[in-house]
Amino acid sequence: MLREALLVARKDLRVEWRSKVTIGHVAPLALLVLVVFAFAFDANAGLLEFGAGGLYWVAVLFGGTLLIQRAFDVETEDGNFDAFRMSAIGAPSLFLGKSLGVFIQVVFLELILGPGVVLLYNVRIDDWILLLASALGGTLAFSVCGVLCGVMAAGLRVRATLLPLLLVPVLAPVLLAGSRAFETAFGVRAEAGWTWASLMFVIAAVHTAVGVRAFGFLLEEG
Amino acid sequence: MSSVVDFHNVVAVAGGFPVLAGLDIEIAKGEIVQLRGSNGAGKTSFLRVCAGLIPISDGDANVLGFDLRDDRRSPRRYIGLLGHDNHLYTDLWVREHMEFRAAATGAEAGDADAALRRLGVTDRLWSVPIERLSAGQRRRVAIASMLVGRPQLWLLDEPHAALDHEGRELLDEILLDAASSGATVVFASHERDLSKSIASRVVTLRGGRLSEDSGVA
Amino acid sequence: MSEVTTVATGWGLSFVVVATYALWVVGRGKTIGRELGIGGREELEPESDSSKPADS
Amino acid sequence: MTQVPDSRHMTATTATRVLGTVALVAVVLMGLLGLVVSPADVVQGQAVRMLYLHVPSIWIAYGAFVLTSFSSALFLFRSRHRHDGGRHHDRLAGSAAEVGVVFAGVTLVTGMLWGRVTWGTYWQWDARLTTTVLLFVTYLGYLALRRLPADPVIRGRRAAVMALISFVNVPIVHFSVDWWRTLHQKASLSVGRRPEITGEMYWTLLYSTLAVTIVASWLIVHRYRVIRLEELRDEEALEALIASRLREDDVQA
Repeated sequence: MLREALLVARKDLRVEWRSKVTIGHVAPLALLVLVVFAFAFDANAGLLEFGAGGLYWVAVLFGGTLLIQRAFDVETEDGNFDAFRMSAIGAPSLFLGKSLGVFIQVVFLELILGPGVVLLYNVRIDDWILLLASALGGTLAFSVCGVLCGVMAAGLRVRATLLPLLLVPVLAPVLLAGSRAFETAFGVRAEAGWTWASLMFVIAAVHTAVGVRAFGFLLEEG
Repeated sequence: MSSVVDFHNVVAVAGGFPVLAGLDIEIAKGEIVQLRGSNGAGKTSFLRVCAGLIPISDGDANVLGFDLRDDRRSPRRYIGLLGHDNHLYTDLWVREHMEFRAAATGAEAGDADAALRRLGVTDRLWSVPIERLSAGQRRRVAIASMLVGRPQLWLLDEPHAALDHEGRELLDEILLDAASSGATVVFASHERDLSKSIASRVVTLRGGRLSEDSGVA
Repeated sequence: MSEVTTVATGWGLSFVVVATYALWVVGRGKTIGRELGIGGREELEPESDSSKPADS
Repeated sequence: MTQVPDSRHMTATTATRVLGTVALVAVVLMGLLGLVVSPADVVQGQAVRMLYLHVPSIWIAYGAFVLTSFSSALFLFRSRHRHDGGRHHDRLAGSAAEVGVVFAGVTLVTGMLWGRVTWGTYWQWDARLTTTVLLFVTYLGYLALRRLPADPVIRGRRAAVMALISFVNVPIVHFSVDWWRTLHQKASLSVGRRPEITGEMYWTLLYSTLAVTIVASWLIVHRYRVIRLEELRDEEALEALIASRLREDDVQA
């Protein structure tokens, strides 16, 4: 199962490497979102610094949703799901592989957004370990929830609008937890950063379990 | 000779439409069957039902000894399906795509190279994104992806479409080879003259049912 | 808004929401029933009050 | 609910007609009790009357969502053993979710108006209201998924998985929002404490819950039957199509 999952993830990263959609389109867009937030808050340094954690995760959500859309368009544009159904790769492996592929791409996105937040919003990092741990937990949770909702909208005419509608409510706790944890890591809030970080790992674990169990139902026709 | 496909009064529904409406057909091992029929007659659906992709809602269907009512997944690993779509990752290079397909079916990377060569896709094209290939070249890569899995049952939907003359002859040769080595081939095609050369049996579908059957040659 | 108006608005809005939904459900049932050509009986006695929704 | 009307009665049967009448009477009585008979609260004044709608609606919304999840799980994991292929569970899940969304809407409307009187603003980032609004949107998404044209089995499975995802998310949403609101701004929470409800108010609330439950059951039963009718219609259309395919064969062969 692990070998197959790695195979799928490697294929997805290869597709990204050849098409450069994450680096070329999504990352600049997400950076632009950070700039637009500054317009919304009238470039008020205090507000931006205080809200930096939340704004970071909203930008991740925005860019990540586009990534997930892309990850499934790749599969549906030439009927590749049929090839998966016919292949030896099981649904759980496909779920884990797609999640891993999305995870690594979102990490790349965050490697660009992170410095963006630090530089543009003048953020000072107090607690590096908490920051990295919560980024890891949040990204894991985002990836598995995203892939679960992504496959449901895959190939539908309304996928572009349906995916965010399904995904954002599911991710609401992750956004909440991520924002609070980052605020603690940035030193603008003195509480419970680690509780929030662990909550994100719990969310990731729960939805991974659901995905491994349920992905097969979403892949079959009837 | 044991039958590879054995359908009895099969009804299959896809998207609220009865794509098969009581189909009876039996196909033996080693046959090369050409499916004919007008658009919407059920050729594509028949292939997809055989592949276990569309569930049957009535009748009995047996493929490679598996009862499709109980188990639509197990026969798949012995089946190669070439659909209307090519099932290609158009962003990838030809070789990368083939490596992935080979690994996904449990074959070696060397098999992928051999399959590409067999289809006349030369090394020159291996490091080219599939996006930049012509329709005919893509079809060849798609057939190579299927070849790599060494299927026992070949299901091909309009395999000759988009191929040039040389490509068609190549494909016919491959299909004949497969059949003589014990595989069974079912392909849908409109082109009567061309297929006469290799099909051992011509079956015509109409309205989701069997309409004419030339019988086993 | 006074307390009483607010309470009245709340009850009224809720009533309208649930009643609209209930009428929609019943209406949809009737439409499809007619399409299916069943429930001719219903058309003979359209004032079957109890099949009308109850609302809160 | 399992026994679908034998297509003579569309969505009503004698039993549900009785249920409908009971619901109607119960609601009238509920209006009288809640708006006239029961006294105004010492602290909250008239605003307490909003709770007679608000609290039962929350209960119905949550109950309906639990029903949806339970039915969806049965649909996914137990439908093999049923001759209807689990359609019953699918229909139940769909109708319960829709009724749940309606009552979640009622919860939000009454909650906001209650807040207007008690807190002075329509919206406080109160844990319960925030959780409810997230659930509301979650199940709107679920219903959007159900509305998509697709094969009934595929659509049912997709919807059922979404229902399970939403269900495991309910406690996560609940605890995270609760944490969020209790970790700071404790003051704003205590301002909006719900009153201790005793005596006549208590009985009114209990009765309202019963009345609203009856109404919701009536709605779920009828929605279920409408879904059944929709399926009947589709099946009939399918049979006609099969018949026409067979004729097509005869004519041309």
